[in-house]
Amino acid sequence: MTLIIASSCAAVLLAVAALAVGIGRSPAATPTVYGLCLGASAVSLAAAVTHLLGTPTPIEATLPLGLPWLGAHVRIDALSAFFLAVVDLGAGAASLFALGYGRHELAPTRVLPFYPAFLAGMNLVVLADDAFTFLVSWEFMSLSSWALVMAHHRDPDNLRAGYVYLIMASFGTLALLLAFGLLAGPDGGYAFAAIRNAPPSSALAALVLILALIGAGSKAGLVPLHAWLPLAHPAAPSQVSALMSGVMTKVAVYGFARIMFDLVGSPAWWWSLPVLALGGVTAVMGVLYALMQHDLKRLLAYHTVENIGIIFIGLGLALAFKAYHMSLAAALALTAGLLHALNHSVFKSLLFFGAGALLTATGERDMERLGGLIHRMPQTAFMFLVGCAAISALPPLNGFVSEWLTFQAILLSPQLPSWGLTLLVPTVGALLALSAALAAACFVKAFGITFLGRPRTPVAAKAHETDRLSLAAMSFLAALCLVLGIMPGVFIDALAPVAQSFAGARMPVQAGVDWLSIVPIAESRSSYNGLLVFLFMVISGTLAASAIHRLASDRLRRAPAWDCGYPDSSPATQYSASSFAQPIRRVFGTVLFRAREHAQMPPPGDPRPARLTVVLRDPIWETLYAPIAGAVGWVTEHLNRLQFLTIRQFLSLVFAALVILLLVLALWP
Amino acid sequence: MNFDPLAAILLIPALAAALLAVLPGYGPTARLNVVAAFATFAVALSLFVTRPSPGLYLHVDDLNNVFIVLTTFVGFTTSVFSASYIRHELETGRLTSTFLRFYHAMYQLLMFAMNLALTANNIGLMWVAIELATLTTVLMVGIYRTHEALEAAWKYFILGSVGIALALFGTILVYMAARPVIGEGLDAMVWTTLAARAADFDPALLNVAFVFLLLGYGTKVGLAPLHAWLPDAHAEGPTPISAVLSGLLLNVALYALLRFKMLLALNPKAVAPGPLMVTMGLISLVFAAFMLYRRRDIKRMFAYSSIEHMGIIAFAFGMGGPLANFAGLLHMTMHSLTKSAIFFAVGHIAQAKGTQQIAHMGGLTATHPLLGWGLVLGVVAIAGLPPLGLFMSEFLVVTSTFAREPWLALVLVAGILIGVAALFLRLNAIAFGEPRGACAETKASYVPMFVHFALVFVAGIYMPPALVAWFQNVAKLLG
Amino acid sequence: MRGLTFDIAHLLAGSLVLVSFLQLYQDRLYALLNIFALHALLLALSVAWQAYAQNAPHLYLTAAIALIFKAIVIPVALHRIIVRLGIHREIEKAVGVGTAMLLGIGLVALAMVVMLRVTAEADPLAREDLAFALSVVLLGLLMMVTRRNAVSQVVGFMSLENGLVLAATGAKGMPLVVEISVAFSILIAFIVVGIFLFRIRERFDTVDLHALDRRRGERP
Amino acid sequence: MALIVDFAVQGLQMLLVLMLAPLLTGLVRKVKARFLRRRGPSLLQPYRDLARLMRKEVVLAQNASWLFRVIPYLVFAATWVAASLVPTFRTGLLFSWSADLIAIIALLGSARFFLALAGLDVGTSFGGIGSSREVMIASLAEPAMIMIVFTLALIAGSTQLSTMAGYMLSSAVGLRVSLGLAAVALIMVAIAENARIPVDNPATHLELTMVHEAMVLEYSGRHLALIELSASLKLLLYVSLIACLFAPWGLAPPDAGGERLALGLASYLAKLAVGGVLLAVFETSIAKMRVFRVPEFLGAALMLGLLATLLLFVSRSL
Repeated sequence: MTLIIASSCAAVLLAVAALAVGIGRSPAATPTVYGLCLGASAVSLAAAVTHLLGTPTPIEATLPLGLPWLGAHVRIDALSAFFLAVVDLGAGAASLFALGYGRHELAPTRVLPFYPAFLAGMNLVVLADDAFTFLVSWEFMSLSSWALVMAHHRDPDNLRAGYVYLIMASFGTLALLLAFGLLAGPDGGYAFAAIRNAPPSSALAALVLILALIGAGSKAGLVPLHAWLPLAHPAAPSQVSALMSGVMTKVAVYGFARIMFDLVGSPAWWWSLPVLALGGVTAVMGVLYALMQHDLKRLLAYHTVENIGIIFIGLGLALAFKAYHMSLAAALALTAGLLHALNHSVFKSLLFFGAGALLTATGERDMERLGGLIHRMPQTAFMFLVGCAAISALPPLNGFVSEWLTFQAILLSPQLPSWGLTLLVPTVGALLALSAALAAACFVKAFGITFLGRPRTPVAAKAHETDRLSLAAMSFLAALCLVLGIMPGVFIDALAPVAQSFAGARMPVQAGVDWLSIVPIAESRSSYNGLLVFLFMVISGTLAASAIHRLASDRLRRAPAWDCGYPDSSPATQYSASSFAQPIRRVFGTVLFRAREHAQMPPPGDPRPARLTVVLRDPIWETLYAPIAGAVGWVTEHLNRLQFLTIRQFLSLVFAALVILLLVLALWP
Repeated sequence: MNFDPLAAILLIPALAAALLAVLPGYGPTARLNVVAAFATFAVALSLFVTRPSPGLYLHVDDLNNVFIVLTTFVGFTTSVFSASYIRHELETGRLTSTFLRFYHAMYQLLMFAMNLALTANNIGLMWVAIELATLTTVLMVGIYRTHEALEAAWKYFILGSVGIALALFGTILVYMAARPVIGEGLDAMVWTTLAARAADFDPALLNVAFVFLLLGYGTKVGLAPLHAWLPDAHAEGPTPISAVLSGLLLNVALYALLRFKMLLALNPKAVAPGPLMVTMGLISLVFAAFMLYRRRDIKRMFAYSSIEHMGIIAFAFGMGGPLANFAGLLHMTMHSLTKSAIFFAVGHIAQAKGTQQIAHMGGLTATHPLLGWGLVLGVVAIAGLPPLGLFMSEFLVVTSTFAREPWLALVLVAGILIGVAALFLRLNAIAFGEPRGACAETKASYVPMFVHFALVFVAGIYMPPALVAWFQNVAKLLG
Repeated sequence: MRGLTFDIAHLLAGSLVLVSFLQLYQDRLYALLNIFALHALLLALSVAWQAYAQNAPHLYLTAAIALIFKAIVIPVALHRIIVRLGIHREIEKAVGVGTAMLLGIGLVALAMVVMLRVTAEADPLAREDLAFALSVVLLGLLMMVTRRNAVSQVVGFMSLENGLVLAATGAKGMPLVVEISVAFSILIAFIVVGIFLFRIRERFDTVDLHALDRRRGERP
Repeated sequence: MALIVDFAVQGLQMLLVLMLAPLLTGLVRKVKARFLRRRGPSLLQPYRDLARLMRKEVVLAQNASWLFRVIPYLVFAATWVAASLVPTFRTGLLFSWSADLIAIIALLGSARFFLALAGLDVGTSFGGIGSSREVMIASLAEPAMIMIVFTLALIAGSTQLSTMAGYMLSSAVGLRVSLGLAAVALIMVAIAENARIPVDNPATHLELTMVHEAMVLEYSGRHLALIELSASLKLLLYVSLIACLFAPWGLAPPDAGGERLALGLASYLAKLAVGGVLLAVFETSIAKMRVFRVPEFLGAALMLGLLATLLLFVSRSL
């Protein structure tokens, strides 16, 4: 039943896409399309959640599509139900947001047809149960999102973004293609069921692991395969950026989880090494990149990279524990990872919506040209603040819960018997802690520079609050951030079936624990209660406020800023995004990004302003991507001469081929 | 008298060619061209139901049946496209009416030659047919009488002739190999008998024969390093001919190659033809993929992409096995549909822009939405991205290969990726960004293009069981 | 009788190879044409001999074509063209005569090796003939590759094709031989006319293929 | 009944920390002054300051947003909750399980997060300096703190402060290298977190050297009072944290009777006094370092923490 609903929702979305091609130009198109998308994803979400909360036994079906002799297998089990929920939650929110935001779209005909197709693609990936269907949906998802990235194609940057995105997407797909080729074997058992029954040998499984890391990792944005992500996500319209960052990366995580936890059979302990290492590196690199940005949407995109790192740390730990049959710990780690996936999709969508609202209000993505928006658009500011707090892992919001769980999982790792892990895991923990702290710093910057202070440009000064529907979408997600934060037990229990079937055990039932607090292992060991913390803070805060206002003064006077007595100067004297990041840039950037600051001081008496130029270099692009591009260029350069030979020379090529083949024959045994 | 479809699909084009050679005037001739092509297609469809028994000269089996239908179908759609295309050429005066007559006659003659080559049950006849096809296309490539056109035609002609010569030598050798077993005379050149007795042939002779046939027909297929004629011929000839060349003639030559491969496969002692084809396929794929980057002429670029795909197909057949062969056949079909559709789009684009130089095109999706998006669709399809048909074949090739020959699969994947990167690099410039270059309106005929795309799309997600059954039979035949 | 037919056929075929070498050696156009005429003549003789040996009368037709068309018409026509177009009388070579010769010998050896692997059941006549034919083909191709100007390339192509006809006639009872030789004659006629046409229509200064390559779609 | 007692104790703890915090600050100031041969203000001076500030009117910068006015309460609330969850004189507080050590650190983190925002709100350059340097320090101090937590948690097998303290009290814990490393690291972090010399100087208003003070430069009146109070709460928190982790003697167990509680209280006061004095001694005996030396200082702390954890992992897996 659930399966039928889910797949029919996907079908509906495809139909909507076709419809959008037809009615794209009419003014009614925008509300119609997004409305339908909202409906479809809401239904699908409901179906997924009911399936997850009810006893989720896998449901399978086969459609007469796809590979002729195989058919298109679709299946819904705990894992896919959970990710289906994540996908459709994000999709619903995005559609709601787009109902308002989409009205400002300049090129609706380039967005409307592909948006539903994108949603459908993501839904289908989660539902697919054979290699062909999976890859078709996977690449279909990439393709439609590529089209959305190209929506504003007149901007050369977007062109480049789309190009890099498409290449990386095809690269990832090809890697997955190879992985499934290994799993399916020479006589093509492409159905997941067949693969489950015949798990590969350990050597092959290692190859599968690498290919899956490349394939799913490039889509999820694991360093060093993240290069496309910060280009493509900001280029798309904001509701799409939210989907790509918040949801599509989760679909990639799903792909990885599906392969590594389900298809390849029982893991070996060292599989977790690359996953953990990449996860840790990704988390820190992502946030450091983000700190160097002053384009708001790009900053958010880089934070997606960071959070993907955190999620992969969770998955890697789960693999390690699972390899040693420490089921409880594996369940904890897996739950932590998946819960963080859910949390991230919530607050990252929220943040991208906020960025979109700013974009419509000011037409600016560059933080250096914003500021003081909290006065002009207070509601958006509040929602964005909630998002920032959540992603910075501040209690009592949801980001903290999943990171806390991840820490708890790390604290279980000394029981792992293998040396490599015992040395790696604490390091990864340190990286995780570092990335969390840096994330907080980065979002102080993001919110402070954008919304606080004084407007840096006229457009920022004349911004206006965004429309109701967008606000509704944002407040919905903001509320969700709080709910996920103060009653995580519910969601952990919802994730139990996933852990049960893929980690071998489930975390202790949280529903029983009083005061809604969560206890990963045992109460004496560790526990956390978001609700109480929240109540505590509210109570003590209000207590203090009321007490002070009643007993002491509540008088207030507005005056120019004190600023150590300096006269009120122009907004230009405020800290800018890059100046805010300067200390951290000096600490981390000098080595990592070879950051150089050149200050040009005009001689005394010269009225010219002093200039400070900061040069940052992207180590990964320079060491990995640039050389490859260079090599291809070199080869083409040299091969291209073959286009300009004379006929005689072409003939001699033929002649040479003939002689060589004859020689082969002559020397044939 | 009873109706013989086999004769019909040969006679209709032949008669049409004769008629068109004498009839003047644009309107009627173009219409007649379309009608004749359609009639041929209709008759070819009837082959699915009534299949005549093989004779000494002609025969139909699962393998060529599909190809005949495909050829006649693409021939028909192309004739529709060429009607609108040629009208524009006449209006702009690039073609004169005398050449028009010539053009239509040659078109039908080409159809005749290809049908003959496909239906031939006799290696000699097949050779003659392919030579005929080559000569007609040579003449059509040179039809614009520009320096470049003549030069392309000349190059095509010389290389083609050498290819023909080599192919003939191979054919003679096959006969020599067959004669001691089958006996002198025509029987020793008849497919059906050859296939029946291939096991007893002299392996050494067969080997040499296959080398010559591979190079001879491989020149027609455009496998590197025998490809030299192909890009220029595509670039300089009229676009309908480029469509037919890429979509059909390459297939026909490959079909001939496959026949002989089957022959060798049937003989246990002969060298396995697979490795040779795999090698040439990979060389063509990687080479063409790299060559795609520096192309400035849009038609030449897609010509190279044809080489690339011929490489993939040759690779698939070289790998052999039910999956790979199935993939190869599917890829052949999908490629000819897609590539001809792309050339339909490109033809109109070149007319709208008044040039074939990519540098003078840009933002087509903004200026000519249908053409632009058509091209995007085509490139997406040809790049092997789902949900279009080529993805299925590439999926099968790559997955089935990687489990058997990982390294080959890696090369294959690398080649494909490089090609995709190149194609989209150019697509970005052509279809997106700020509009560039002249922007004339064209009375384009979009129907053939989108019909092809529709077929490719459907095949990508759903294939009719009958077709699958055919392909699987053939895949078994190919071993 | 058997031995004699074999020896004569063998002799003719062998001398064809020899003449191919002569062509390879030659560096004057007129002389080249004359030698090609000789080549064609020898072909005609050997075809005729095959016709007699296999008593297949239709082969006489092929022989006649070879004699008239290749030994007389084409050389004369090319002669005319050379005069009309005022082509340089000596042949530009891409590869020196010595190396060309060496390559040629290597090719003949290769042909022998490849062909002699054929099992002996195939009658020796066919086998030897094939070996010679293959060498002629390869030498013709070598000539096309090592010569720079069109006339000598045409000559090369024609001697290649002579090799084919030799092979075809050597294959006992092979059908369509006549048709094939006709088809090829047409092909060659096309080539010759093509050269001529370019001169008329397109004012290329020379038919040296280099000139054709000068006009290229896309120089970088 | 027991529940009521627990409630009472929890409430007592909350009040206690709130009341003692300024006293500790006062003590430190007094002792420092003594070392500098000044008489220094009385121990109660901080209370007077707070009272005075409370009564004063707030002077708010013109373009200060609502956030600017909310933040002091947020900061205070977060810090107070955090401080009231650290066992001071009795383990197993009623709500201690509602937040373990990691959560407490995160609470302090959120306090800092909002304070840094406040620094940016008015849009002056000094606020900016303060915030950006504060987050830079925090971005190194927090991971170091987490590493310390790892070490302790791995030793005690829990992140629950009560359990940890209980374990530290028990004889199971021997003398461990990693414990020592962790202690050192914790002290370094505490100094940084509380903006003490040598990282920052709570008493200065020299623009280019100040961090914390620059952030709160625009605050006045009751807002400033709250922030000062939370600052001293934080100091108290860290001292009691160190106390209950590394000097848990005298801590009353959950099921303690009146006299054990009294003992615990007394020992707690003693510890506070000692801590304050030591801090003062340390501060007077060292010079403030340049801002860009701070990362090295904290990096050292981070490395110590990581080293401690690694040692532990290795020794565990032996």
